[in-house]
Amino acid sequence: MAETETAAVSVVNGGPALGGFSKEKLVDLLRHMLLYRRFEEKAEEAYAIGKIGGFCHLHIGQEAAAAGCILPLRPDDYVIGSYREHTQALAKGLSPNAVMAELFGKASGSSGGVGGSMHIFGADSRFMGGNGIVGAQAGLALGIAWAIHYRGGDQVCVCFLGDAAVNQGGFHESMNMASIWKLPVIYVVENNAYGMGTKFSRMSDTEMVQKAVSHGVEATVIDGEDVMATYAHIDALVERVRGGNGPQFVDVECYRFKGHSMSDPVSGTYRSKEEVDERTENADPIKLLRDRMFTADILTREELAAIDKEVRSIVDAAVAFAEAAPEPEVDTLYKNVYSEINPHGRLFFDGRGR
Amino acid sequence: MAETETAAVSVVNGGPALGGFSKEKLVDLLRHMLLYRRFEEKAEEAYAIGKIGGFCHLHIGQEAAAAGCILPLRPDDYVIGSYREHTQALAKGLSPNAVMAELFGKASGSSGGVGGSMHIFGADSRFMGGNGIVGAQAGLALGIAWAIHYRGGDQVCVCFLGDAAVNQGGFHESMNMASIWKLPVIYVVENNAYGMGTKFSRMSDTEMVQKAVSHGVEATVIDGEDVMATYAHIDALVERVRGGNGPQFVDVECYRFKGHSMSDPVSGTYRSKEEVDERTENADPIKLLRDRMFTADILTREELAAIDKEVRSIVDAAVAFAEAAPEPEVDTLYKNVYSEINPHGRLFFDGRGR
Amino acid sequence: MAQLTYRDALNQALAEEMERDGDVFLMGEEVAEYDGAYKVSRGLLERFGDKRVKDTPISELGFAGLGVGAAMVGLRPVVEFMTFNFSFLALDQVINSAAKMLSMSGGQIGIPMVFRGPSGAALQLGAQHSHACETWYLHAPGVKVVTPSTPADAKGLLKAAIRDNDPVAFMEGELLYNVRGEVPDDDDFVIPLGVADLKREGGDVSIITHGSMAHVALQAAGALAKDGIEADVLDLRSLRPLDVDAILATVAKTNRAVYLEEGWPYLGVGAQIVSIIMEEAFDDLDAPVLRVTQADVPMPYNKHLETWARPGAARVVEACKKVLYV
Amino acid sequence: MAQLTYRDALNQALAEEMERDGDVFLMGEEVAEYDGAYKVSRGLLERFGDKRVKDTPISELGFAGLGVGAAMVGLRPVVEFMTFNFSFLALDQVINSAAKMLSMSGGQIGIPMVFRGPSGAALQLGAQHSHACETWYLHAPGVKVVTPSTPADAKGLLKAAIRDNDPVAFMEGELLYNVRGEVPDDDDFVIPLGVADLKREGGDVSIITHGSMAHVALQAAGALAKDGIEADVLDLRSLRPLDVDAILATVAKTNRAVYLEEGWPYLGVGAQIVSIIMEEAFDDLDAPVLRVTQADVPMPYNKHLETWARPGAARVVEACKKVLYV
Ligand SMILES: Cc1ncc(C[n+]2csc(CCOP(=O)(O)OP(=O)(O)O)c2C)c(N)n1
Ligand SMILES: Cc1ncc(C[n+]2csc(CCOP(=O)(O)OP(=O)(O)O)c2C)c(N)n1
Ligand SMILES: [Mg+2]
Ligand SMILES: [Mg+2]
Repeated sequence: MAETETAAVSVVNGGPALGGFSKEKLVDLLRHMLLYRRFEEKAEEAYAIGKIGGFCHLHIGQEAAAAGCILPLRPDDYVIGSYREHTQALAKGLSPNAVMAELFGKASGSSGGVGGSMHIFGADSRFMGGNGIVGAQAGLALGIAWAIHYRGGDQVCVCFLGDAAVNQGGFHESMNMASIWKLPVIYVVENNAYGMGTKFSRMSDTEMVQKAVSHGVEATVIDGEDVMATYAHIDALVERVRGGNGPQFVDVECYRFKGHSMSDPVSGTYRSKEEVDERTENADPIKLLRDRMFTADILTREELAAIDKEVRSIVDAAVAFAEAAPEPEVDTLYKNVYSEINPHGRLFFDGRGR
Repeated sequence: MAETETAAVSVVNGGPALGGFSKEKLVDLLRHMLLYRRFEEKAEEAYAIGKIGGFCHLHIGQEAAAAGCILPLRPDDYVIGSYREHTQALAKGLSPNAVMAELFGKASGSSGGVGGSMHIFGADSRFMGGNGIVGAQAGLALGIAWAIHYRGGDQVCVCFLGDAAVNQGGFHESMNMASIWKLPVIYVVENNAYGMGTKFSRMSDTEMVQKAVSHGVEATVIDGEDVMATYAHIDALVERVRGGNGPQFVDVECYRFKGHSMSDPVSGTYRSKEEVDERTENADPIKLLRDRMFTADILTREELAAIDKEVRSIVDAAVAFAEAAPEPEVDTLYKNVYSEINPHGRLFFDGRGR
Repeated sequence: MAQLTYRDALNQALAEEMERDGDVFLMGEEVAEYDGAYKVSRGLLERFGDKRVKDTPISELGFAGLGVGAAMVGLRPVVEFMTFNFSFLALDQVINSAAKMLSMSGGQIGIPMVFRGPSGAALQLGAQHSHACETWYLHAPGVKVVTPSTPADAKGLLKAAIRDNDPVAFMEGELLYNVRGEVPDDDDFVIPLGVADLKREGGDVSIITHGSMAHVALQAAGALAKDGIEADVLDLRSLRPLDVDAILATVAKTNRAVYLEEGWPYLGVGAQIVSIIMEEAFDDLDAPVLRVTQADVPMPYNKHLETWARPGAARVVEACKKVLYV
Repeated sequence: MAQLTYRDALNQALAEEMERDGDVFLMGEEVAEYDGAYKVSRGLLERFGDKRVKDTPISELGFAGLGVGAAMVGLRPVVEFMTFNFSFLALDQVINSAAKMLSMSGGQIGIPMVFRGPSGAALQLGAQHSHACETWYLHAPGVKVVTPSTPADAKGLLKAAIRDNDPVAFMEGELLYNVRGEVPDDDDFVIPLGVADLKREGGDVSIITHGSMAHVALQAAGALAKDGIEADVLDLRSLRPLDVDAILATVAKTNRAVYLEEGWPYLGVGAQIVSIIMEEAFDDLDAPVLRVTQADVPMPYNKHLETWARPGAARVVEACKKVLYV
């Protein structure tokens, strides 16, 4: 099995800048990542002034994972994620308006304001949600992939997880079943090195790819700050998986620039200011792509400014939309607990007149 | 990691007959396995005439796993198992009387007749029970090993599991924690090839040792029909584990000669009569040891007959004891739900006068 | 009308619904090649193939999650727990995913699936294999819970559960599989969820129950009749949706009620029924509503203790006489 | 008496019991280096070292099992669930192992351990992070359940729970950690489990409650007083063991009761309390006992909907007036 393993695990490096990417494509990747960045910055502001409540987990610093792992997909492919899923939802096609309105808890939000930051859903875009239970999406993704297989489709399901989710037993059950039934699921672990305040290496003696391979799932590691490398790698994997070759696991190495959630300090507790500053300086996927494009002379400062202006206006519009959107009505609460109110019998027992 | 892996996985073969084993030791192993065999045969009879009820999972054919993995232990080491645990309990020092009486549901049973076949416990012998939930003992064994580590002891905890338990997520969580904290647990998988009617290979694309190694747990495979090989192998592992070198995983390959439980046919459904007959003929650990001892001229037919006579009388006595033993009293039920009845407040709500 | 066992009635319901709708599939441990641990799925593998009847590893959390995920994209999974005792391992996917999905997605994603298998004690299976699991599935809104007591109910309710667009926990009686009874042949024989069944009519006292205890209630009613006491036996059949009207009707008629269930008393189903009667029929009561349940202890292995711990007909008779002050 | 927050009271209880007994250890996610997600274990790692204050991976089933196993051989684990919402993943080890061990081992092996953490809704955490989990821990015999509402209760009850020789689910109020109150300094300040606390005395109506809702009950009682209605506020504090005498006493005094709880109605704690009152105090009642609970829906994220869904003081006042027929 040592063979299987070495065969399966391979590190994919960045590859030559611009290799295979047209300018349009690169601009598109840059625009996407900038949109995600500005979106999350706005969310942070809105949270600070109480427009957004509850837990709010920002994706700042990890934009390349969302762009690189989702933009290669077809509209009919599926994506499911954790509670750190705002940008993945945008990448899969939800409108910034709908996502921002959801964060604001408004009726026009993607989940009608009832889901919140951790529960962004977009059935039409096949974004199957934010999940608040670490690892739960691995079970759900397995089912989505099973359904694809059951119907003989050629779609794939990309399942985003955090590095700490690798230690959940349910994740292993999911990988084992995906492997024995050759299901079209790609487990994307956004390995930002920490689960809350805990470094992955404190909670595992081995590399996570080994754990995937041990179930028969092919596993690779990719530099998740390099959007081009990530995109190219996932693009290739998706084709393999579409071909019915079974599941894939990808350790996407990245870094969380902000705290775990709004209540967690950026640095000073479990990671030093130096560490965070160093990463923010050297591992910013947006800067990395921008600079590559500058050096290759396929992006001017003016173009960049224009793109940034464009995405900022999109995000400003989203905030304005969210502000203006109506609050949800109380009876939506009861409308969506059960999809049908059976003609007989009582379903609700709170004596609140239902 | 390919290195770690090949380093960790190694197949241990039978080794030269009698190699390192004194005649006394061999006779002792033989006597033990014969006792287990006769004990289970009696249990089977008693079940057939309704003296034993519920689920009853026999260990016939797997005696070498119990003898080989438990007899090398010290009295202060711990063993925990599944619901197929009668013989492991005997091996760890419970009296045949107490175990048989438990199967009969009598007050003199190891659990006072309240536990039954799946819940044999012997705290004094440090046999920590039978567990009816597949894989649950992996979590409990982790805690026992944690306690040993916490107290700085040099005991080990041997955790018996079935092959199908390897697919339980909780088992992976247990192995990961045992690995990162270097806990003194030895996971013994009695790999009898089937979980009920399901062959392990149908539910895993990889060898189970790979799954253990992927968490950093050293893993080995052993011929579990060869009691000498098994004993020698476990004996060596126990010393390693006592030394604080962390957990071990052993795939003990064996075969279940009887049905999964009394209600499951021996053959004809998920395994052929030919297969069962072949294994029963060629993989019987008792026959294997006996024949080796015959060929090596350290056992005569007379000696064997004497040993068999002796263990049969022990088992007959156990049945007589169980028959004669009293039924438990109703109030033991309430005595053992909580270890202390708090001086204040009500604990039981059945209105049955408590 | 055919005479069928409860097992075969379930088997027919599965086969008919799978025939009717290609999105319905059955998944669980030993459901395919082994025909099911209790043989409920006998013959389905041959008939529908190994995509629609699927054996799983022993990974309850994982395959429960698989079912929920498949339902999210429109399949209609029937996930079998070999017994509900093992479903504690899967409860997170039931409570946090299945029960919440429609609500937290703002109505976008429903979960049309069934979790089914035996629940409750069989014979001498001991502490870990004898749970009546209703309470764990009832407390959180979002799941429906059904507990058939007869072959006809088993068939009609399972068909309704499979056609239902919400998650349904369908709890079968481990001791009922061999029970025989009349079952309509009609392929469209569906019993709507939320309709209780008055299994015996009598005006003196109401024995309200669900699941396998309906049989015990009928025994008790028979015994009471010998003493000239006529009991209503109301089998709720479905606990959510719950036929509150039927409960209030029998209480209004008899003014005296006993709730009988297989499980434990502390937050057993009866507690909820009592509190509904308290709130909505207080003035109808001539006596407090009493409850008959399992003894409040883990189920013992010993046969006599187990029998003692179960809620038997004698205890029901006693409770009925108590509320009748006789 | 010192003024302490609920958080610091818990921290003191942990520190004192760990000081007192070397077998007590704390384990869970982020409890050590991070001082606990809610900072309840602040400073304990430095003080007791990394064997006695242990961070775990996100493996709830695994480390809950670890706790039970360690307790089987005599340690006294305090296992923290970051919140009880995540404990559904671990429930099998609670129900099938911890709750059953003493019984199925025939009294040989007890489980002296505490499962603790916040339970119930905080603010806008949405459907999956807002469960009041009492019911799932109460139905099966073998576990004790404690729900402190004040800093003093938090300290006294946690010390009692740690010293108790049975498994105790200790459910803290996620919104109570910053609440301040008087706490006796005494190292041996222990509040025995099973003793309710009459937090306000008044003879007209009884508001019975537990956990964080005790504060809402007191608000409601204050509002009622303005209308000349004096309410008893009985905080049960411990749900198993349950102070039934205190419940019966307040009902005997006021003849009217309302049960207030944070969680859902279907088989919420109130259902059991109502059925106990029905059985044991029926003749004391001048009105049906009413219940005030969370709306019977998954907790919504939207602030206004969440507020609406919670059981607020206004609803309690309304229920009290209803049972008083005013
Ligand atoms: C089952 C479960 N346990 C604990 C938590 C609390 N929690 C939320 S996020 C988190 C850390 C997860 O880290 P990781 O998986 O690396 O994802 P990241 O936050 O880094 O994206 C924890 C412990 C939870 N939500 N679910
Ligand atoms: C969690 C759980 N799921 C299902 C079962 C039902 N069950 C009992 S034994 C068994 C098969 C286990 O096979 P294996 O682990 O190989 O052990 P063996 O019986 O072969 O010794 C199953 C599915 C159970 N007891 N617990
Ligand atoms: Mg992380
Ligand atoms: Mg096996």
